[in-house]
Amino acid sequence: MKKLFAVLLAMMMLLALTPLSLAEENVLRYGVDADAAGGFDPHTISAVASMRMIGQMYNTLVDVDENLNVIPELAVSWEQPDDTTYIFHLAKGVKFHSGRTMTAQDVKYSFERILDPATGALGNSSSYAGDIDTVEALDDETVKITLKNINAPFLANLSSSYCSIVDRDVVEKNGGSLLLADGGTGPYTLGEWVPDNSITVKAFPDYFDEAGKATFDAIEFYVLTDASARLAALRTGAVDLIVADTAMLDLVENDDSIQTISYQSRNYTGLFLNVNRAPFDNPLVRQAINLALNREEIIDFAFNGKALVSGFVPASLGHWAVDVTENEYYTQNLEKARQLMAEAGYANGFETEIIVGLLDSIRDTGLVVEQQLGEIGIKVNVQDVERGQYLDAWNGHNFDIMVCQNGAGSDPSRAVAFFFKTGSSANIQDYSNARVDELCELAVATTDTAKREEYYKEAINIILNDCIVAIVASPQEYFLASTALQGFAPSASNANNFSGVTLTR
Amino acid sequence: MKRKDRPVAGRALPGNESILRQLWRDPMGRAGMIGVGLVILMALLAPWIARFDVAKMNSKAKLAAPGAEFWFGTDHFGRDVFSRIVYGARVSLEVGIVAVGIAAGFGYLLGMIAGFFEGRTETLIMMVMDVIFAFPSILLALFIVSALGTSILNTMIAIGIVNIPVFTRTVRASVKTVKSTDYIANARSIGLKKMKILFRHVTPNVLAPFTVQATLALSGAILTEASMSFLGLGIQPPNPSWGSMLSDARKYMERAPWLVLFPALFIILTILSFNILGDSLRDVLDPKLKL
Amino acid sequence: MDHLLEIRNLKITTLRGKDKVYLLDSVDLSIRKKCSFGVVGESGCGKSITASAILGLLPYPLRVAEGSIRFDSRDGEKELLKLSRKEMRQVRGEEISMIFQEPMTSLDPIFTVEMQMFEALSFHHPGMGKGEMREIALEMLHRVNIPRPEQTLASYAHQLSGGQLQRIMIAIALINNPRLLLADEPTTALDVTIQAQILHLMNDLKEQRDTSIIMITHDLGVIAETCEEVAVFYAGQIVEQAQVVELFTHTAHPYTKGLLRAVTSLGGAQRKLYTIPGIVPPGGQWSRGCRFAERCEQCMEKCREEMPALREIAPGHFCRCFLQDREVEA
Amino acid sequence: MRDYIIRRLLTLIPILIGVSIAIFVVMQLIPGDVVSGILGIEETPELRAMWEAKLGLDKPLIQQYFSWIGRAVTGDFGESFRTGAPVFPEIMNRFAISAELAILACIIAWIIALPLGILSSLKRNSFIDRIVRVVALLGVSVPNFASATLLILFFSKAFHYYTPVKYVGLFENFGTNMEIMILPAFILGSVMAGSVMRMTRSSMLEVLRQDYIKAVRAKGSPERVTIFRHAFRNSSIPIVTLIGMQIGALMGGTVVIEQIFSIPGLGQFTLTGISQRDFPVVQGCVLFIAFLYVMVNLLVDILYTFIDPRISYS
Repeated sequence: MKKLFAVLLAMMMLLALTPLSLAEENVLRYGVDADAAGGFDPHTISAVASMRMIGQMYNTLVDVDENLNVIPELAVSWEQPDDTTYIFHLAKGVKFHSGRTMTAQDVKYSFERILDPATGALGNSSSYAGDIDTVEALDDETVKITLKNINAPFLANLSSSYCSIVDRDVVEKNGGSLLLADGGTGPYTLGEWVPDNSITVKAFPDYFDEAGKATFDAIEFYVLTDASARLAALRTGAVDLIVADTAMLDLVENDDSIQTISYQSRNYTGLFLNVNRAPFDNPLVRQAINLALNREEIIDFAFNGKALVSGFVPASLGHWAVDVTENEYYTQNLEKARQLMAEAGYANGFETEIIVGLLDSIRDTGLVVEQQLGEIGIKVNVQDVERGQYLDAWNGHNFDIMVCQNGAGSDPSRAVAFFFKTGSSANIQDYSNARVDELCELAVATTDTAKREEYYKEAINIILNDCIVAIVASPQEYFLASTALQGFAPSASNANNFSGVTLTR
Repeated sequence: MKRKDRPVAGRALPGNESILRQLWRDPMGRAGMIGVGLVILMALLAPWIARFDVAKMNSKAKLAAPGAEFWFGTDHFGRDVFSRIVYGARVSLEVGIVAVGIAAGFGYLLGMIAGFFEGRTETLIMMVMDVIFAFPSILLALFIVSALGTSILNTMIAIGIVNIPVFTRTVRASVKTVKSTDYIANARSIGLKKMKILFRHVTPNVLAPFTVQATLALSGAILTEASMSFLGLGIQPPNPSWGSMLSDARKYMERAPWLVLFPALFIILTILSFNILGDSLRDVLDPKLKL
Repeated sequence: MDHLLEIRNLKITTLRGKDKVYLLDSVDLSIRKKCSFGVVGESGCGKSITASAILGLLPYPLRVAEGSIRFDSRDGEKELLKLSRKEMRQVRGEEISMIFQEPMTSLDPIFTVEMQMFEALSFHHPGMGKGEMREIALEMLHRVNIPRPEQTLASYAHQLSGGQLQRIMIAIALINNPRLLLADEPTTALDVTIQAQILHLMNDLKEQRDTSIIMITHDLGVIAETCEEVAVFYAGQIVEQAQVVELFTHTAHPYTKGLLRAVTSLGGAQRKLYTIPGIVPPGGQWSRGCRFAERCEQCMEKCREEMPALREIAPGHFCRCFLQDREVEA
Repeated sequence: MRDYIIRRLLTLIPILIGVSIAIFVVMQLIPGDVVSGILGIEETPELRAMWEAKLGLDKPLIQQYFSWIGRAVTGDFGESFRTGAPVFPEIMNRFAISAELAILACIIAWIIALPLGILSSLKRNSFIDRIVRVVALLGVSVPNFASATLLILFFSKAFHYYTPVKYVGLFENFGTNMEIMILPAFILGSVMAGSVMRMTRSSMLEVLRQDYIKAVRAKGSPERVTIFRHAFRNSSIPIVTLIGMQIGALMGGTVVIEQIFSIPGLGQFTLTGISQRDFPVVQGCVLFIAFLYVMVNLLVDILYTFIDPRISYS
């Protein structure tokens, strides 16, 4: 046994010494935490893990920069004759990966595909392209889109990959599905997908935009679900870049060959209370819960300190955000919390269940919350559930308290209306406040940004003071990379933006 | 000169010596007994042994190394690993014992029925057992937990179901052996009910393989629970089980090796003890292996 | 050397837990050349392990604790207990062979008879060709009265009857013309009619080949049929030893008397069944007095206190009993 | 023999039907479905209805089952709900990988376990025996995800080594493929070695006390011949049986290891199928594993006839 092990060790060492031929090529090897789920159809895939590749393969008409400004992508410019009409001028010489030149007809087809119920496209909602009435190709390079009603964030929403422009021929050749096909215009084309192991995208030489052209011959995404395996792979040079877990940041602090890259996400983690169930229908209880939380402590434990105290419109949404630290319920005040509990008739507390799942930070948040709510007499049973059960609780609105991590999107129409407007599909609390609904409608019906900000801020404050959620933090996202990697500047708008990124080996 | 009329099977046969004493005499058996005893004792006395609340977090002592205050160090919540190990013994043993209990109970019943009725009933039962056995145990357990929902009870049920076939097979084999022996025929000719005879004779006969099987299945259950924790379907937090502690510790393995070391050590020791005990028990209970 | 085999002060122990327990206690035996020597006793008395000890085949955890076993081999006298493994292997099968109680389990079930007979030859004659081995094997099968030797060679154990198997075992045992054959209850597992055939066969072969036999049995009938001299074992000791005729005519030890009463005649006609009450006390639970005392109908005070010695009560007749002392004294 | 094989194959049919019904029922009982997985938080009643219609989930359950099994009997296991890719070819791809891993693990387990098991049975209750037994148990008692993570950390820190991240098939590049597989196989093998060793030991002990072993020795057989030709071959039946029984466990035991080492095997495919509620994938995988189990055990039973002349099927 010992001998065998020795032989094995010797073998491994020998292998370690032989340089991998791969490293000679200009390939970015990227260790990711999850495999692409389902495939790469930009219109029907919601999995974050698949978006990493979709982002390289497809383009949208417009993009949004870090400061939430809409910038050109496939459309070089656009005009808005009236509040419901958009005219886009497309870039010239845009080629699909099939080699065919993209025309206005393809844009028209893409939106028709999104709007066709048979596609089951995720963009077929007013958060994205759902409000489109007609799409007309005025000529080969001009597209006119008319909306059914005013939708202020429409332009920004077009930057979502759900609104990608796709190649009609490829769709039709593949029986209407792009899951395993590539009908994009992006800088990289879909290479090989070895499920549960790796996905390769290859440089597309005819990319229309010189600046955004592929800088690598290929990007290879390696599925390394285990965080420590990812780190080991990076350290040994098996990969150049990994999705990092905050727990491993300390370990590479003194490692000269590894750099840490991060950005502030537009996600937030927090507690969603079921406002239609006792005792959470009592505002006093909800206030008490908010006051019982020590958000800094949760950030310390569940995010290793790498998150900002946040509301449901995180600071990364810029001017839309409300400074929550000023909110009276954001500072822990156990005394007041207990007093509110007593006032609500729960001097001796109560027992409740909290559903967690999907992510370590969600689970850990639940565990810390269990401790903190214990301080005001609420006995919390943490239910760590499997993905399917979690989604069931979400879709069935069936929970007492649920810890969620949601994306706030790039506009409050997502951050506020999508989650809190009466009847919205993501309003899992079945929260209903007439004024909030009204404000949301007002804000979407005007394109005046100042007005919209005013409406949304009022709605945000109503929700905050109603205490229907107890949002904790907006996490920072981390990457670890070999120092050879240069120019990688991820942002909340585009976390996997590899344009201009190089490796200097 | 008094003639003593004694039955042929004398009193002082070494085989009739108390099983525990025989186990104790074998050094391996003794080691196993001590190990198992310690773990059980630890589980029973957990509230007195544990030094801190297992769920109590301490932001000032995150990932503290083992020392005077925290004997086995702390985890990323600043929770005392020693106390969690002690309470973890409870959860891990509970999972093991209840799961094996479920498996043994159903296995006994199904084995009895299969062995007793033969024919179609038997074929059906054994086919179901084959199907369960054919299915990779971790996947099957995951399947069951997915269907029933995650909870400690469901974990036990899942691990229990996975282990039923082994017990069913053991019992069925014993029933068949007993059925073929003469004394069943004799007893039947006296007019005793068939089922009653079977229960009376099979039970002592299966006891030996059953006990051995149970000790082995128990360690298997502890391991399965650990693997399920790894795949995210284990014990509900904040209850510590050794498996879930080990699984949670992976991220911190490098920075806080004690988080891996201690749960692993206790799992190893427990499984080692149960297996050694099971092996020795087999040697003691199985007369064939004796001289 | 006068004798073919001389066992002196042989003690065999086993382990019970950590304790050493004696199974055989100071046994002396001398086997003359060309003699069939019977060893008789109930199961557990130590007769079988004596045979195993001679061949160095004591199963774990049994050990020879003390004593000597000297054997007059073809190339001179050998102390069997001091032989190296290799030397012992040359003795086994070549100079001393053994046959066992259960013919059904004595052949390896997964090999043909042929292969197992060839094996016995090739272990001692490595260069022997297949043809020659086959000739010898067929000849041996013929000698042990196997009806269709050719066909039998190709058979597996499970295809043959107990009687046939025991004949084959005898053929294998004698294939190298050993000087001594240890027969451990060779007929116990067989039908009564077959038993007689096998015993006759063994007698015949002994005569033909000048092989000595140690016949181990619990059946005095078998002894009467086949042996010239006999030793009676009880609880790891010899309690009586004599020429067969002497033993049957002047039975001295109460245990031997009991055995005689219990015997069923070889013809198969059973008289009223007699059994000696109780069982042989196992090793480690022997009293310091006479080991038969517990079951003896003539037990005296002294018997429980003191161990009687094995004394020569008539020329060549040894007995371990205080009753004999009294008779001698009287 | 031929009749026996045919009879055994016929028993497959009710087993497979039973399994498929069980899987179907369980998939209905499991909370969450494939649609909620696809849509995530974007789910709306309209989108859900759309996807249910698209995947045929809006039809009555009985009809869903029969339309699936109707295709299955023609060898068509349908397409994955998630990717739309045909399930069967994917199962075969994955199986080849898992089988390679399992076979390597078996070989490693045997290399470790058989000699140790034999040694331990020969030196029964000696110091060596005890050491061997404890070492064998060590392999069994460490959860393999823990030993895998530990080994990865150890190799990366001590030798700056990580197994190749890109999976390469056995026939594409033998060397690299072996390099990918050897560490996972070693971990799996060391776990298996424990039970194989125990079985070898007890089976050898059982055979060693048989009369024929004594008889062989009494013939003057060298130890080598006694042990390998006679004792080991006779003990191999329970060992071979164990291998047959372990095949199911092995196919599933690879799940954890496959995940940690990113090996695209059958275990991971099934696991992903379960977590995505991808019914055709789960159904296909489970049926395949059940089929495999029955076939391997049939093979084992046939193998018996070569080891033991007493066993024959007619």
